[in-house]
Amino acid sequence: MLREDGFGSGSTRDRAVDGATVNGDAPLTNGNPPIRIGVYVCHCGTNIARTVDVEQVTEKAGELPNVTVARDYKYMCSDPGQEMIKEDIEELGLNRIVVASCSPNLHEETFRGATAAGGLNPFFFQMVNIREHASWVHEDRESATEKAIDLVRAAVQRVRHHRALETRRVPIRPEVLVVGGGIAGITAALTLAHAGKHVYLVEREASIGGHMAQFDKTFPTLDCAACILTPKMTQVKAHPNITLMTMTDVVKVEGFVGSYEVTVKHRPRYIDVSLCVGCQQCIDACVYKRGKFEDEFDVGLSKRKPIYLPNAQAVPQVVLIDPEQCIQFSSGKCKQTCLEACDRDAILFDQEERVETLEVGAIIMATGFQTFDARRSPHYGYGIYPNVYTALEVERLVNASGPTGGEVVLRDGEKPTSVGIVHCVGSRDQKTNPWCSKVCCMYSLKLAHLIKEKTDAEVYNFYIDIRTPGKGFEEFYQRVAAEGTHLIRGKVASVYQQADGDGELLVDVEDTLAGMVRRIPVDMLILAVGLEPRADAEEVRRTFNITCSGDGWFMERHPKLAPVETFTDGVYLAGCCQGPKDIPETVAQAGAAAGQALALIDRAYIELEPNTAHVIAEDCSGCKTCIPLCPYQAILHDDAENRAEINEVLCKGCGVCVAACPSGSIVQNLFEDMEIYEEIEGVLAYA
Amino acid sequence: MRPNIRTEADRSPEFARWITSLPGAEKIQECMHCGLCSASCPLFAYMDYSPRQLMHLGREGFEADVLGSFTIWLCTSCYQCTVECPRQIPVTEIMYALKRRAIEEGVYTEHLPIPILAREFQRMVAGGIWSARDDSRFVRRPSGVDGI
Amino acid sequence: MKKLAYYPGCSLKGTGRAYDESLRAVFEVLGEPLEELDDWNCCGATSYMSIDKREAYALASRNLALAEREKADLLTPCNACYLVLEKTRRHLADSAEMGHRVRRALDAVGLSYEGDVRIRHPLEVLTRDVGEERIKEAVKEPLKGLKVAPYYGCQIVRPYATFDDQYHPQTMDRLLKATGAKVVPYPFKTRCCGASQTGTLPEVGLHLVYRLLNEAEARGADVLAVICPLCQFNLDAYQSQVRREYDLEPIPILYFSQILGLALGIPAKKLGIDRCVVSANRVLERRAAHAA
Amino acid sequence: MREKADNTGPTSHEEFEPRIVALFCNWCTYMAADLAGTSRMGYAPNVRVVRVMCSGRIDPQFIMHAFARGADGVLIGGCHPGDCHYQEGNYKALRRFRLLRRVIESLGIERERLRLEWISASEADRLRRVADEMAADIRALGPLQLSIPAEDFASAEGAGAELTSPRIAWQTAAKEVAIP
Repeated sequence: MLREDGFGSGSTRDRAVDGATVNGDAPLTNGNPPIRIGVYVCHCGTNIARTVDVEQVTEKAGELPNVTVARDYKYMCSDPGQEMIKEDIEELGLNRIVVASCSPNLHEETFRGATAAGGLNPFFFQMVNIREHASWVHEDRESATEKAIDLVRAAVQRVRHHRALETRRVPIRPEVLVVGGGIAGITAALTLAHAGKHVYLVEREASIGGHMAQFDKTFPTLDCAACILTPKMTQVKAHPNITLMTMTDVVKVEGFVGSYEVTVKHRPRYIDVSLCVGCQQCIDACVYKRGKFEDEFDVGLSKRKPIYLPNAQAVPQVVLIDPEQCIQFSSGKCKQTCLEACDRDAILFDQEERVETLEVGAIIMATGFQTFDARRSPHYGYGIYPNVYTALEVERLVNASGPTGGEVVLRDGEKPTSVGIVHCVGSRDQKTNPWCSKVCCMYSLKLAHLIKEKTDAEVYNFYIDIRTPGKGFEEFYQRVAAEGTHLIRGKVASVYQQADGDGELLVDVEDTLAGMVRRIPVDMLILAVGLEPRADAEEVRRTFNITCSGDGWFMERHPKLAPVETFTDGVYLAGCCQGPKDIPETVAQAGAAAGQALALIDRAYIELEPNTAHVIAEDCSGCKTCIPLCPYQAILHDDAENRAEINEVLCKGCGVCVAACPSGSIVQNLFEDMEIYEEIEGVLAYA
Repeated sequence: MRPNIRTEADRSPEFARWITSLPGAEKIQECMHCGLCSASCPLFAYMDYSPRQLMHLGREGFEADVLGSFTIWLCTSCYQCTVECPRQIPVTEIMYALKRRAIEEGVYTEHLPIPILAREFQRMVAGGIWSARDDSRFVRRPSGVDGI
Repeated sequence: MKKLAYYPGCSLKGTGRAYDESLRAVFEVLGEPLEELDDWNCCGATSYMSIDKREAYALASRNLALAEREKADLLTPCNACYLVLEKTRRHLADSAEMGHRVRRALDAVGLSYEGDVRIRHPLEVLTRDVGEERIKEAVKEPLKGLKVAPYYGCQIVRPYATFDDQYHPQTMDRLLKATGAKVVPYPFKTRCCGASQTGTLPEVGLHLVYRLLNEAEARGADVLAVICPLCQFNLDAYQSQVRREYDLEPIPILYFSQILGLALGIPAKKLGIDRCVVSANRVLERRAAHAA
Repeated sequence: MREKADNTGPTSHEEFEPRIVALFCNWCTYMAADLAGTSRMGYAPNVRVVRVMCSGRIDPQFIMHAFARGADGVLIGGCHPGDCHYQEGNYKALRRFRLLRRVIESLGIERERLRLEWISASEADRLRRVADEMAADIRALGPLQLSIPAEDFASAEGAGAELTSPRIAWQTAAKEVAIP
C-alpha cells in the first residue's frame, strides 16, 4: 500500500488569488509528492456565517502548514462550490481537500464526489462540521469562531495522513422482511412483491389488517375501510412473492445491510394453517354455547369463544385457539367437540412453537401504534362510567360488521340522544403525551358525522384546536360544521354520571370562545384517544438496532431528507411506528420505504465505507488479544505464521481490535492512530 | 365600567416579566387556552375573568385588569386547575402571588372582604406579637419566636 | 411504625373539636393512643400564603422542627394543615434558598430541621399501618344499612396525591365499608366545598354547599362523611341558610372518625356527635335499631 | 439577531475557558450532537468533537495524548449499553475507561476531567447537559496542571511503567465484565 507519510512544514504565504489565501508548495519529503491542501469554508447562507466569522476562519486556515489555498463561499454544496474544488485541484495541484460546512452525515458524499471529480481519490477528503457543532449551538461569535478554527486545524492536520482507499462492495440479498401487517406493512409488502422481490411479512396477531381493519369509514371521503383494505389483504395472501407469517414474533436480528439473519418465532395457533378452510364449524361445535371472552377485534364490545376467527375479514381465514381459555388446555378434560366437527383434522392441540431463520437484504419496520389508554386520564371516567367510550370502541359500533351491526347504541341498547366527543385525550398534555396525534381531529369529525347520520343525536365536539391540514380535510370540517354539530372550543374538565341512574353524564367545559363554562348532559361520551408508541417499542428497537426519538417513536435518519431511513443501513420505517399518521400518509410512507428497499436491492450490491481494519503482518506478535474482541469473528490466527489476519469482508470497521492491539499492528482505514492523534492535536494547538 | 378596549399603553411589560418569572409560571407562555382551569374551577361562575383569561392577561402585562380582578380573591386554593393543566401551569400558586402583589400594592377592591380577612388572619397569627405562648381563641401562635 | 406526633391544628381546637375528640377516641380503642405535639403552632393555612410566602413557610416549618426533635412524623387530620405542612416540607427539600432562610429563622429560636419528617393523615395511618382487618375485628356495632357519601374535599388529594388516588380516592371508602355501612357513589368526592368563601361571599359559598349536599341527597345518602374541619363546618353550619334558598332535606355531616367510632361502640357523646348543627339522630337511630 | 454585539460576550481572554476534547461514536453521540445543532440547543462552546466509528475504537493513548497536548478535559460519548452499533464496543470502552480513570487519578489528574457518557442519537438534551456540566466542573477546577513534562506524559516509554501497565491490563481483561 502506498504510504504518504511525508509532509513538510508550512511555507510563508506568498500570493493571494481572488481574495483567497494561497500558500506556496511545501517542500518534498521522503521522496513523496508534497501535500497541497485546499480548505473551503462554507457560509451556508447565513446559517454558519451569522455566528462564525467565516472570513477569519478562512484566513487562519490559509496560514496552516501545507494549506495551498483557503476560500470561503456562500454554499459549498452548490454546483459552483463543488466546481471550485474541482478546478482548484486541477489548477493548483491540490491533493487534499477539507470542507468546513455542515455534518458529514449530510454532505460528506457530495464533497467526496467533488474531490473525485477533480481527479483525486475521494478519501483524500476530510469534512469539518462547523454548522451543527458550532454555529447552530453557540451564540457567542468569538467562541464559535474560535471553535471553528480549531476544528478546521484538526482536519487539516488529519487529512495529511489520508490515503487512497477503495470502497468495498457488498452483495445485497433480494429478499425483504416486513415487520407488521397493518396497512403500512401490507402496502410495502405488495409494492415489493409486485416488483418481483420476495417478501416475508411477519405479523404478531392472528390476522393482518391492523387498526385499519377495525375502522368503519375513512376520512374525509368516507369510503369504507374494509372495502379498500380487504382486497389488499387477500392479495397479500395470494401473492406468490409474499410469505405471510401470522402469530409470529421477530426474536433476533443479526448481520447487516444486504444480509440480515432474522430469527422468528411462530407461536402455536393450534390449527394447521394449511388445512383449515375457515368453515367455522369448530366454533359452532365448541362446548361453550355462547361467546364468553372479550373479543379483541371488537375492543371488548362483543364476546367470543376460546376457538375463534379473529374477525370476519381475517387473512388468513383460519381460526385459532386461545389456550388460556380453552378447557382442553386448562383441564385436559374437554369433550373436544371441535375436533369432531373438523372434517379436515386441522385442529392440533399439541402444536408447538416453531423457530425459523430468515435471510433478507433489507427490513421494513411497520409495527404501528397503540391508542392511548383512557384510564390514564381518570377525570374522564373511562372504565368507571359505562357510557364513556373510546373512539376505537365507537369505530366498532358504527361499523356494519361490528357488534351492533352498525347501530350506534349504548350498552343498554338505547339510542343516544346527545353525544359528546372529547378531542385530544392523551395528546397535547404534559401529564400524558405532549404531542399532537394528528388524526384525532379528523376522525372525531368523522364520528360526529356518522353518529349524527345514524342517530340524529345532538353531537358536541369539544376541541382545543381543529387541525385539518390535508387534501379535502378542511372541506370535510366545513361539511360537519354545516350539519349542525356543536363545535365547542374547550377541553372537558370533568365528567360525572347523574344520580337518577339512567347513565346520563354531565360534562363541564369552558366554552372558551363564549368565555363561559357550560354544563352539558350527554348520553354518550367518546374519548378521542391519541396515538402512542407501542408498549414494546423500546424492546423492538433494540432487536433491530434502531433508535427511538425522545418521545418513543422510531427515529428516522433525517426528519426531512431521510424520513423512511434509519441510522441502521437497510432498515426502513413505514407508517405510525415513526409517528402519528393518517392512512394516506401511511400508505405513501410505506411506498417510499418499499422504494428505498428496492433501490437498495436492485443495485445488487452496496458500497461500504472502506473503514475496515487490517494487520501489518511484520508487526504482529501473534498474541491473539484481538481475536475474541471482534464481534464479527473477522479475525483469524494464522498458526503457520503466528499472526492475526483480518477478513475485510467480515470487518465492519468498529476499530475495537485496533485500540486493543498491544503492538499497534492493526490499522483502521480512515481512523488510523496517526489521523486521530493529529486531529486531537489539531483541536488543541491554538495560538 | 372600563371600556372594552386596551392600547399598548395599558400594558406593563414589567408586570408580564414578573408574572412569568414566578416559579413554574414561565409555562404561562405555553398556554393553549384549552380552558381546563376555568371549567374545573368551582368558583368560576362568580369570576369576572376566567382563570384562563387571567393567565393570558398576565402574560400580556395587563396589570390593572389582573390585580383589579375578583378572580384572584375567589380562588379557594383547591388546586383543581393546577392538577388538570395540560401545560402544567401552577395556576393556584400564581393566584397566591397575585393576591400578595395586590395586597402589597393596595389595589384590591375595598368592598371585597376576602383580602381584608387574609390580612387580618396574618396579623392574628404573626401580628408582631411573636411573644409568649398563647392559646388564642382562634389560632395558636408560635411561642418564643421574635420574628423572622 | 415511626412515632407519630399528633398535630390537631387550630380548627380541631375550635369548631372542629368533635374531630379531635373522635380521633382520640378511635385511636385509643384501636390501641394507638394519640400523643399531641408539644408547643405546636398554627400552620398559617392558605390565607397566610396569600400575604407572605416566606413567613408562611417559616411558620409552618416550626412544627416540622418540633416533630423532628421528637423523632416523630406528623399526624395531621385537617386538610388545610396537611397541605400547608406537606407543601412546606417539599419546598424546603427542593429550594435551597428558601431552606436556608427558614433554617436561619428556626436557628434564631433554637430549632433546626433536617428534612426527616413525613406528614401523615389519619386515613393513611388507619388503612396502611393499622389496617382494615384490625378495624373490622374491632367493630362492635356494624352500621348495616347506613348509606354514607364519602367526601374528601380538595386539599388532601391536590396538588399532591400522597397516599390516595387523585381523582378517585378510596381510603375513606374502605374504612367506611369496614364499619358495615354502604358507601354510595359520590362523584363530588374531591370537589371544593368553598369553605373559605361561605363566610366572605355567602352567595358563592352557599351554592357550592348546595351542590354537594344535593348530590348526596340524590345518591340516597343518610349522612355525608368528611375528613376536614373546614368542610364539616361549612357543610353543617350553613345548611339552614342553604335550605332557605334551595330545596333540600337536612343531612348530617359527620367526620369519618365519628362514624368509625360509632361502629367501634364508642358512646356518641365521647365522639362529639352532639356538637353537630344538623342533627345526626338518624345515624344514631340506625345504630340503635341494629343493636336492638 | 446574534450579530456583532456578541463580541462583548462572556468569553474574555483573562477568564479560564477549559478545552475539552470529545471523542464521540459515530452512531449515537455524534448524531446527538448533530441533533443538538438542528434543534438549536445551545451548549458550552468548550467541547471539540473528534469522531470515531465506535467508542470501542478509543485507545486510552488518545486520552493521554489529549491531556498531554493541553486538554483540560476529555469526554467520551458512546451508545447506551445494549445499543452499540457493533454489538458491544461500548462495553469495551467502559472497561478501558474504568482502568484509565484509575491511572489518571494516580497521575494527579482530577477524575472530573475524564468522563464517559452514554448519549443516544435522540438525546441532544442530555448532550447539552453533559457539555455544560463538564465545562462548569472543569472551569471550577482550573487548567490542568501536569506533574510530569507533557512530552514524557504522552509517550509510554517516557512515563514508564505507570502507563504501560494499564495498557497491558486492558488488553488482558478481555473477559466480559458485568455492566451495571
